[in-house]
Amino acid sequence: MAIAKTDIGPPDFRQMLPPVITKNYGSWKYHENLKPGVLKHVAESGDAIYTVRVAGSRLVSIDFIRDIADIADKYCGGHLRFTSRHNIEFLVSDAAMVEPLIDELKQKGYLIGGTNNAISNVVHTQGWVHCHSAATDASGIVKSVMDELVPYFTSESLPAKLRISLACCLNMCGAVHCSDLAIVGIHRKPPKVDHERLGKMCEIPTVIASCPTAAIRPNPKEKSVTINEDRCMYCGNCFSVCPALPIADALNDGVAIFVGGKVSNARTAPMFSRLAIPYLPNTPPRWPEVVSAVKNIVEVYAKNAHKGERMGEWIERISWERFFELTGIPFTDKHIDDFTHATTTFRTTPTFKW
Amino acid sequence: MAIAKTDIGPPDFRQMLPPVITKNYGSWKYHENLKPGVLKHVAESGDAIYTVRVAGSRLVSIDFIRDIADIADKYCGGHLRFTSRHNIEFLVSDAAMVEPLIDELKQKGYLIGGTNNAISNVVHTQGWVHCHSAATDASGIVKSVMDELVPYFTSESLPAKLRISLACCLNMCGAVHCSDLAIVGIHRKPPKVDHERLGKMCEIPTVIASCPTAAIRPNPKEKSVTINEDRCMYCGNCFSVCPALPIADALNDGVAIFVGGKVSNARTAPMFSRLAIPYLPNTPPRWPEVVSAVKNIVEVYAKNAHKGERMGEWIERISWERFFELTGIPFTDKHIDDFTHATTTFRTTPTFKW
Amino acid sequence: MALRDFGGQELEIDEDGFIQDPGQWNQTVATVLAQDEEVPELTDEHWKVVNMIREYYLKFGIAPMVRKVCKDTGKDLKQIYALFPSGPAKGACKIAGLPKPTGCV
Amino acid sequence: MALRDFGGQELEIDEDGFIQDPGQWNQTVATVLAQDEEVPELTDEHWKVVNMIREYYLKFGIAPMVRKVCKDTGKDLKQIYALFPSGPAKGACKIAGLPKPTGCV
Amino acid sequence: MEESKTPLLDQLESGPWPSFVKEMKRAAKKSPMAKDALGQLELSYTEKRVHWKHGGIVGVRGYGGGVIGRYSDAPEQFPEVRDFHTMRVNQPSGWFYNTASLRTLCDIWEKYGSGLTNFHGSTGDVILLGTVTPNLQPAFDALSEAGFDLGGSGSALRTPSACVGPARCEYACIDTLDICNDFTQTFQNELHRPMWPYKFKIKVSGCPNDCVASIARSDMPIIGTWRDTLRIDQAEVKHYANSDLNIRGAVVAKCPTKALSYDATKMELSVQPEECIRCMHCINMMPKAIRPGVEKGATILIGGKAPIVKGAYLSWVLIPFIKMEPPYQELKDLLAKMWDWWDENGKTRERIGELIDRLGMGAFLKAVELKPVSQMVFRPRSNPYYFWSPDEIN
Amino acid sequence: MEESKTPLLDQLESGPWPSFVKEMKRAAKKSPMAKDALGQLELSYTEKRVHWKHGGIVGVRGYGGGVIGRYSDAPEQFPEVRDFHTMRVNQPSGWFYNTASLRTLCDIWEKYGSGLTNFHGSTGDVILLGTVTPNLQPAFDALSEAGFDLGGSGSALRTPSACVGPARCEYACIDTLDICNDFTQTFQNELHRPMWPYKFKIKVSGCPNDCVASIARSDMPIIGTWRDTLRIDQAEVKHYANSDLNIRGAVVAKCPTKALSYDATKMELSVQPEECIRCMHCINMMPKAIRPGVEKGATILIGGKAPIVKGAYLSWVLIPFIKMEPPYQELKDLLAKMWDWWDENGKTRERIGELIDRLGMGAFLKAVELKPVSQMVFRPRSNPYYFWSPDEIN
Ligand code: SRM
Ligand code: SRM
Ligand code: SRM
Ligand code: SRM
Ligand code: SF4
Ligand code: SF4
Ligand code: SF4
Ligand code: SF4
Ligand code: SF4
Ligand code: SF4
Ligand code: SF4
Ligand code: SF4
Repeated sequence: MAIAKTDIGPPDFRQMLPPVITKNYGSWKYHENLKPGVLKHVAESGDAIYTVRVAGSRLVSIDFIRDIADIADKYCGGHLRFTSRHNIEFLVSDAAMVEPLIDELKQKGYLIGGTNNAISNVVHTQGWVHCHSAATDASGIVKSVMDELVPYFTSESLPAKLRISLACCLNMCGAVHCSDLAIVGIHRKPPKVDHERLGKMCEIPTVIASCPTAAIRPNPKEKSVTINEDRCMYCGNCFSVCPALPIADALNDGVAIFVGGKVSNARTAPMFSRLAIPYLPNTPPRWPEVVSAVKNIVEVYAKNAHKGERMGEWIERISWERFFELTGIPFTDKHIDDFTHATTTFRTTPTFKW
Repeated sequence: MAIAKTDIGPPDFRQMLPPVITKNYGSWKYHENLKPGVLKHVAESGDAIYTVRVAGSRLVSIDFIRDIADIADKYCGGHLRFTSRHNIEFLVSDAAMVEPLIDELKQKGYLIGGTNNAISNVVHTQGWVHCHSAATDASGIVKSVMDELVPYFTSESLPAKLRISLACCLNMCGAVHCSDLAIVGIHRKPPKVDHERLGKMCEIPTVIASCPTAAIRPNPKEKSVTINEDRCMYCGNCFSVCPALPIADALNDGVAIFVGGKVSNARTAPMFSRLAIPYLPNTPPRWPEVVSAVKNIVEVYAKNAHKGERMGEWIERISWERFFELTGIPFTDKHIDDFTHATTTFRTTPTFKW
Repeated sequence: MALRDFGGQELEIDEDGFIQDPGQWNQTVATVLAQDEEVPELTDEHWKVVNMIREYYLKFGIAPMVRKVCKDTGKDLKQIYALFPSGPAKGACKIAGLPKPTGCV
Repeated sequence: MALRDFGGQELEIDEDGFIQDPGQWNQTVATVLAQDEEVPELTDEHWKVVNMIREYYLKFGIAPMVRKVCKDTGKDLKQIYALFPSGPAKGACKIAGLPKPTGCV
Repeated sequence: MEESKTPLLDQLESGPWPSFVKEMKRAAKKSPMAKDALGQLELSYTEKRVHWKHGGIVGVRGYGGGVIGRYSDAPEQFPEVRDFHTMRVNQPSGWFYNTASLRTLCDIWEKYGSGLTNFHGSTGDVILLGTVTPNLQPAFDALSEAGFDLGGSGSALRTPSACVGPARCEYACIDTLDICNDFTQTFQNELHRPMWPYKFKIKVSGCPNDCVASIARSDMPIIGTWRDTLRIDQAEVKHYANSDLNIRGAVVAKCPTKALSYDATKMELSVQPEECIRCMHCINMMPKAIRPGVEKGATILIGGKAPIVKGAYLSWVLIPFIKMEPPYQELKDLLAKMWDWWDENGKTRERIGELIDRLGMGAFLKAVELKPVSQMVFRPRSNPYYFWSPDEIN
Repeated sequence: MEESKTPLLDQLESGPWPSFVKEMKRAAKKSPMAKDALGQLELSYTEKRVHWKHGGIVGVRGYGGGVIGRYSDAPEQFPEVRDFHTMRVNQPSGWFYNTASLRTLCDIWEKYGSGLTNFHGSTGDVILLGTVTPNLQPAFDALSEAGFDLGGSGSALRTPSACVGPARCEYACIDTLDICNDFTQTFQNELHRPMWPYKFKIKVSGCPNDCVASIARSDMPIIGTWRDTLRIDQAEVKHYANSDLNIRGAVVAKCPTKALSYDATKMELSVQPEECIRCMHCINMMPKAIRPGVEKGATILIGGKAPIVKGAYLSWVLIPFIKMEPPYQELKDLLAKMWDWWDENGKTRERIGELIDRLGMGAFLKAVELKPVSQMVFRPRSNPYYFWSPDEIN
C-alpha cells in the first residue's frame, strides 16, 4: 500500500499575503490606531495597509468562514488573517474600502475592536465541546463573560490592554497562566480509582509518576494504585494518563479565577497570574457568578489603575493585600501557596499594607 | 546528690542600666550622630546619653574585659554594653566625659567608629579556634580584611551601611546569608566515608536524611553508607551528624564570597546575599586573595552606588550582569542556581543589560 | 465494550481496537491486530519490534520510549514507520497488546 | 581511643565515655556507665527508659526523639532529668549504649 | 411548533458577542455529526459534566500524530458522535490566508467532517472539529492534495507559530514568518512522528512585545530584539511633544531602567544606550519617533510550559543574542543537541524545562555546549550549594 | 632570643584592627590551656586545616545543654586542650553590663577556664572559651552563685536576644529588653533541656530596622511596629529643609510606596497613612521630625534560619500586628501551640520553618489556630494546586 503524500508542511505564507504586504515586507515604518479595531500601518515606501479587526468566536462553522471569505473578497482582494487571539483581521489595501467594509461589518453584526487598551478576544479551549478532560465548558463562559464586557472590546477605555483567557482544566491549554485575568476549570475531589480497569488499561509506574504531590502509591493487591486523598489537589494529571481514574464530578467541579499575569516585556518582565477566587460553581448556561466576579475585577481595575498600567503592574504597585480589599474578594487558606516554591511567596518583611 | 541551683536565667538587665537610662527608659526622643562612632540620644525629659562605640575583636581575654571595665568605671559610672555586631559601647551620662573618654581610647589604640554609613564590625564565628566543622579560620580573615578596611570603620563615607559577616562553614553561624558582603568557608570535595567507624558511631537513617541533595544511600554490605559523589556539593551536613564522614581537605577548602544581602526593612525588604566569588584559597595568615577581593567589591560599590543605597539595592538597580562587569568578577556555571528554587532565579524575559 | 474474535478467542476491545486486557495477548491476537494497522504480514523484523515492546512492558510496566525502541531494535524512526505505517504507539504497541497509550496527544 | 573495663569486658570508649560499639552493650555496661552519670543505682524506672531507648535504636537505627521517650515511658521531661541528671542524651542514651548524639549543640 | 431540544444552549444565542451556538446550529443544519455534537453539549449543560471519553488513538498513515481521537460516552443517544475526532491542520505562518485556500478547507471539511472548526486552536493549528475514523485518511489525502498538512500532537514537535512580524509590524526585528515556516518545514519528521519524552513547542515573536506569548506558551521562544541602540527621530519627538502625550510621565518615567531623559525645552529625548534593556515600552508609546536599533537578531529562551506537572514555567534566557539569518543553521544545530539530551535523559511526560530543573541548568549547558553568561539569570544563587568538577580541584 | 613558636599568627598582631592574637597571647601568659590553644591554632595555620575533633557531649547536672564539648585531635602535642569545652553564658538582655558583673565573669573564668572569651557569640551568649571536663560543674556552680546561668544549645530554645530598644533608642515600639528577659525566664526549661526536633531561636527588634537581624537569624522574630500613622513634626521638617538634607531626593523619592509628599514652598511633609508600610526609611532619615505612630505593637514572624538543610529562610509574617504587653500571654500560648505541633510532626534536625515548608503553611495555621490573612504573603499562589477540606465540598 502506497504511503500518502506526507510531510509537505503548511502552505507557504508568501502565497497568502496581499500584494501591498509582499511589496513592503519588512519595511513598515509606523502605525496609527485610527479608531478601536482599525489600524493603519505605513511603510517606508509610503504605502499603507489598513486592518479592521473583528471578534471571532473561534468555534465557527465552515459557513462562517465562507461568509468572511466573501467579505474579504469584496473589500480585501481576497486577503485576511487571524490573530494570535483568534480575532479576524481584514487586510485592506485600498483606503477607500475601509469605511464601506466597516459599514457592512457593523450592519451584519460583527464586532469591531480589540485593539490597544481594550479587552481583546478571550483565548480559550475546548471545554465540553470536545475534550474529555474538561472541568467546565469553555465557549459558554466566554460568550457569557464577553456579552457583558463587549463595551471594553469595542472601545479602548481601559488603563491598558486586558487579556482574558480561559482553560477548562489545569492542563491550561489556553496557557492562561500569564493572563491579566484567567478563568480555569477545576476539580475539587480526588479521582475515583477503578481498580478493575486500572491494572489493565494503565501503566502503573506512569500513573504514579504523574502525580505532582506524590499522592499515588502502588496497590499490588489490587494490581492497581491507591490515592492518598489528603495529598491530592485534584489536578487531574493522573486521569490524563489513565482513564480508570475519572475525576469529573458535577457537584464539585467549577471555576477558579487568577489575575495579574502578563507576557509582554514592556516596562516589567512577564508575570504569572495569581489566585484571586479559588472556586465558583458551574452554572450553565450563563455562569452568572463567574460573569459578575470577572466584571467586578475589571471594573475595580478600570477605576483604580494608573493609565498605562497592566492588571499585574497595578496590583504589584498597590499590593495584593490592597487588591483583595478593593475587590472585596476574601483571602483564604487557598491563596497561600503550598506547592514547590511556596516559601518564595511568603512575606519576609514586616512591611505591608492594611 | 543535690541538684545545683538551676534555671535562674540571666541577670535582669535592669540592674545593668546606667541611671540616665533607667530614668528615661522608653522615652527617647531623637538621636544625633556627633561624629563617627559617637552618638547622642536625647530623651523627652531633655536628658542625654552619649555613646562611644569601639571596635571589638570579639575573641578577647578576660584581661581585655577588665581593661574596658576600668575605662567604663572611669568615664561611664561603670556602665557599658556590647552591640549586636560585637562592638563595645561606652555609655556616657556626663557630656563632659565624652571627649576625655575619646582621648583615652584613641591614645590606647582603640578604634572608634562603626556608626551610620560605615563598615561596622564583622560578625563572625569560631573557625579553627574552636569549631570542628571549620573550612577556614574566622578571626584571622576578619583581622586581615579589617586591617585593610579600617578607614571605612572610622569614617562614614560609604553610600550606606555595609555589613560584612563571616562564617567558617556552610552552617553559617554568623547568619551571613543576609549580609551586604559575606565571607563563607567552603569545602570542595565530598566527605570520605570511614566505613569501619560509621556503622558504630553514627545513626545511618540520620546520615541519609541529612543530605540536602539525597546523595547518600545506605550501604548494607558495609553496614555503612555510600555517597554519590556527583550529587555531593560538600555542604558538610552529613559530617555534622556523623564524625565518620570527615570532609575537611587542606588542599581544597577555602572561601566563597556572597554579596547584596540585607535585613533591615528600610526602603526594601530583607534580601539574601548572592554568590559573587565561588572560591578563593585558604592562604593564612593574611588571606591576601580574600582581602583584595573584598576590597575591590567595596570600592566598586563605594564609587558607583547612589547615596543611601545598600549594596543589594545598588546591584538590583544596576543589574547583576552589570555588577559582574564592574567588579571584573567572572560569571561561571557556579553562579547559576541548581538547588530547590533555582528556576525562580532564571531570567524569564529577553530584557537585560550587556 | 465491544467483543472481537481473535482466531476463536473472544476478547474485549475498545473503540480504537486495542485489546482491553494485556494479559490475554498472544501471537494470534497480534496477527489479527496487525491487519487493522496495515501490516498484512508480521515478518521477523516486525516481531523484533513487537517482542521488544512486549518484553519491556512486562518488565517495567510501561511502554518503552520511542528512542529506546529504536536503540534496542537497531532501527530508526523511519524504518519503524515503514514497518508500522500507523507508528510505534498506535501500530506497534497495539499489536504488542499493550494498554492504549494515553496522555499527551 | 581509650579502653575501659566493664566488669571484666574491655571496651573502647571515647573521650566522653560513650562506648564505641553499640553492639557490645549489655546490662553490666549500663550499670558501670550509670555511675559516671550520677545514677548510683539503675532502678526499674531507669530501666524502663533505658530499655525503651535501646529497643527503639535497635529497631529504627536512630535514637528516639525526646517527645517519644516521654510518651512511651509515660514520664515528663522533669522526671527524666530526675532519673538521669545529665539528661536523656548524655545520660540515658549513654547508659543505653547508643552512639554519641551529634549535630546540633 | 416543535419544542427546542437545546433550551439551555439557546440562551447563548442572544447577546452581542458572536455566538458559538449559532455556529453549531448552522453546522447542524447540514451535518448530523454537528447536530449530535450540539445535542451532547446540551446534555453536558444539563448535567454539568463532560460526555467525552478519555483519549482515543487514531491517525493517518505514516504519521504518529495530528489527529485527536475522541468518542462519546453516550453513543446510543448520540450515535453520530460515537467517533468525533479532531484533525489539526498546520496553519500558514502568521495565520495569513487567501480566500481560495480557506474555501478549499471548508469544502474538504464539508465533505469529510462535521463542518465545525476552530480558527484557530491554542497552539495555532486550524482545528477541524469532529469526524469519524473512516474519514480520517480520505480527509488527510484531500488536505495534502490541496497543499495542507497536519500539525503536531503527542510527544512531538508541535506546530510552531509566529506573530504577524515583518508582514505588518514595524517592530519586527526578525523574519518571524520565515523562521516559523522554515523550522516547520525542516522538522516535518519531528512534527509528525512523536518520539520524545513529551511535547516541544516553538513560537516566534518579532520583538519583546511577544504577541504570540511565546515566553509562556512555548518550550523554545524565539524573540526578536536588537544589540545596539534604539533610534530616535527628534523631529517626531517634537510632534509627540505637541500632541497630548505626556512624554515625561507616560514614557520617560515608566522606563524600567531610567535610561531615558527628556529635555522639555528642546523637546528632545535621549537614551543612555547601555542602560536600555529593550523592553519596548518607549517604542510602543511613540512608534513614529522611536524604533529598534539596526543590529537585529533574537534572544532564544528555553523551558516555558503550562502547570502540569511541576508547575508552570516562563521560559529562561538561553542565548542572549543571535543573528537570525536563513537557514538558521546554528539554532537548528542547537535544537538537535537539546532534543538529543532531552530524549536521552527525560522521563516520559517530562518537558525539557522540567528536565533542566531536575538535572540543573549547568548540566544542560554543558551538554548543549553553551557558555554560562550572567544574562541567563535575574540574579545568582543565594544558596552555597554548588558543584566542582574533578578538573577544577586538587 | 627564643624563636617564636607562632610565626604565622604573629603576623596578625600588627595592623590597626584589634588583634585576637594579642588577646590569645595575653591569656596564654596566665593559662596553659590558652597557650596550647594558641599553639594548636598555629598548627592549623600551617596545615590549613582544623584540629578539633567532632562533637563532644559534656554538660552540667540537670541541664541538657549550655556546654559545647570539644577535644583536640592532637592531644599529645597540645595536652592542655585535650578537652577544651565552651560554656555559653546567657547575656543580660541588650548586652548591658555593669563593670562589677563583668569582673565577676572574668574572675570565674580565670579560675576555671582558659581566660579566653567571646563577647559575644553569634546567638548572643557570652562565650567562655575552653575548659576541661572536671571544671564544668564547678564553673557552673560559681556562675549561678553569681547570678548567671547558661544559655541554650542543642535541640532546645536558644538564648533569646534583643536590640537595645527602649533603653537607648527612640524608635523602639516595644520593650525589647523586657520581652527578651521575660521570655527567657518563662522558658528556662525549654532552654536548658533540649527536647525538640532541633533548635529554636527568638530575637526581638524594637522596630523594622531590625538591629538584631531577627528576620534572618531567628525562628521567631518579634519586630516592633505600629498600627496607625507615623507622626510628623512640621517644625522639625523645616529645620531639615534648611539643613543640607535633600528631602525630596533622599527621603520622599525613596519611600517604597510613594506615601510621602513634600511641599517645598511650605516646607511641609505629609504622608498618606494607608500607603505607608512602616519601612522606617523616612524616620531614619529625619529622626527629629518623624516618628512611629502611637498604637504600638509587634509583627510576629516565623521560620528564619541558616542554609542547612533545605536552604536559608527569611522569616515569614505570621501575625501582622499584636500588642506586646506583659506577661505577653497570647504570644506565649501561641508559642506553646507551635512547639507542640513542631515537636509532634518534625523530623530530627528539622527547623520549624522547614516543617512548615514541608507540610504547608495552611496546615500549620490550622494547627496553631491562626486565620490566613493577605499580609502573610507577598502575593498569592500562581499554581492552581490547592486543597479542599471535606466540609467545603459536596
Ligand atoms: C495582531 C497581533 C499579532 C498577531 O500576530 O496576531 C498583535 C498586533 C499588535 N500588537 Fe500585540 N498583537 C497581538 C497579540 C499580543 C499579545 C498576545 C496575547 O494577547 O495573547 C501580547 C502579549 C500580551 C500580554 O502581555 O499579556 C501583545 C502585546 C503587545 C504590546 C505590549 C503591551 C503592554 O504594554 O504590555 C504591544 C505594545 C502596545 O500595545 O503598545 C503590542 C502592540 C501591537 C501592535 C501595535 C504592533 C504593531 O505595531 O503593529 C499591533 C496592533 C496592536 C493592537 O491590537 O492594538 N502588542 N500583543 C495580536 C493581536 C491579538 C488580538 O487579536 O488581540
Ligand atoms: C547598636 C545597635 C543595636 C544593638 O542593640 O546593638 C544599633 C543601633 C542603631 N541602629 Fe541599627 N544597630 C545595630 C545593628 C543593626 C543591624 C544588625 C546587623 O548589622 O547585624 C542592622 C541591620 C543591617 C542590615 O540591614 O543588614 C541595623 C540596621 C539599622 C538601620 C537600617 C539601615 C538601612 O538603611 O538599611 C538603621 C537606620 C539608619 O541607619 O539610618 C539603624 C539605626 C540605628 C540607630 C540610629 C537607632 C537609634 O536611633 O539609636 C542606632 C545607631 C546606629 C548607628 O550605628 O549609627 N540600624 N542595625 C547595633 C549596632 C551594631 C554595630 O555594632 O554596628
Ligand atoms: C486543541 C487545544 C485546545 C484548543 O481548544 O485550542 C488543546 C487540546 C488538548 N490539550 Fe492542550 N491543547 C491546545 C493547546 C495547548 C496549549 C497552548 C499552546 O500550545 O500555546 C498548552 C499550554 C502550553 C504548553 O504546552 O505548556 C497546552 C497544554 C496541554 C497540557 C499540559 C502540558 C504541560 O506540560 O503542562 C496537556 C496535558 C497532556 O499533554 O496530557 C494538554 C492536553 C490536551 C488534550 C490532548 C487533552 C489530553 O489530556 O489528552 C486536549 C485535547 C482536546 C480535544 O479533545 O480537542 N494540553 N495545550 C490546543 C491545541 C490546538 C492546536 O493544535 O492549535
Ligand atoms: C558559637 C557559635 C558561633 C560563634 O562563634 O559565635 C556557634 C557555633 C556552632 N554552631 Fe552555630 N553557632 C552560633 C550561632 C549560630 C547562628 C547565629 C544566630 O544564632 O544568630 C546560626 C544561624 C542562625 C540559625 O540558627 O539558623 C547558627 C547556625 C548553626 C547551624 C545551622 C542551623 C541551620 O538550621 O541551618 C549549625 C549546624 C547544626 O546545628 O548542626 C550550627 C552548629 C554549630 C556548632 C555547634 C557546630 C556543630 O556542627 O556542632 C558550632 C560549635 C562551635 C564551637 O565549637 O564553638 N550552627 N549558629 C554561635 C553561638 C554562640 C552563642 O550562643 O551566642
Ligand atoms: S484545558 Fe484541559 S479540558 Fe480544556 S482543552 Fe485543554 S486539556 Fe482539554
Ligand atoms: S488528581 Fe492530581 S494530585 Fe490527585 S492523585 Fe491525581 S495526579 Fe495526584
Ligand atoms: S560556621 Fe561552621 S565552622 Fe564556623 S562556628 Fe559555625 S559550625 Fe563551626
Ligand atoms: S557533604 Fe552534604 S551534599 Fe555531600 S554527602 Fe554530605 S550531606 Fe550530602
Ligand atoms: S511581537 Fe513585536 S513584531 Fe511581532 S506583532 Fe507584536 S509588536 Fe509586532
Ligand atoms: S526600550 Fe524600554 S528600557 Fe529601553 S529606553 Fe525604552 S523604555 Fe527604557
Ligand atoms: S531595631 Fe529599631 S528600636 Fe531596635 S535599636 Fe534598631 S532602630 Fe532602635
Ligand atoms: S516609613 Fe517607609 S513607607 Fe512609611 S512613609 Fe516613611 S518611607 Fe514611606
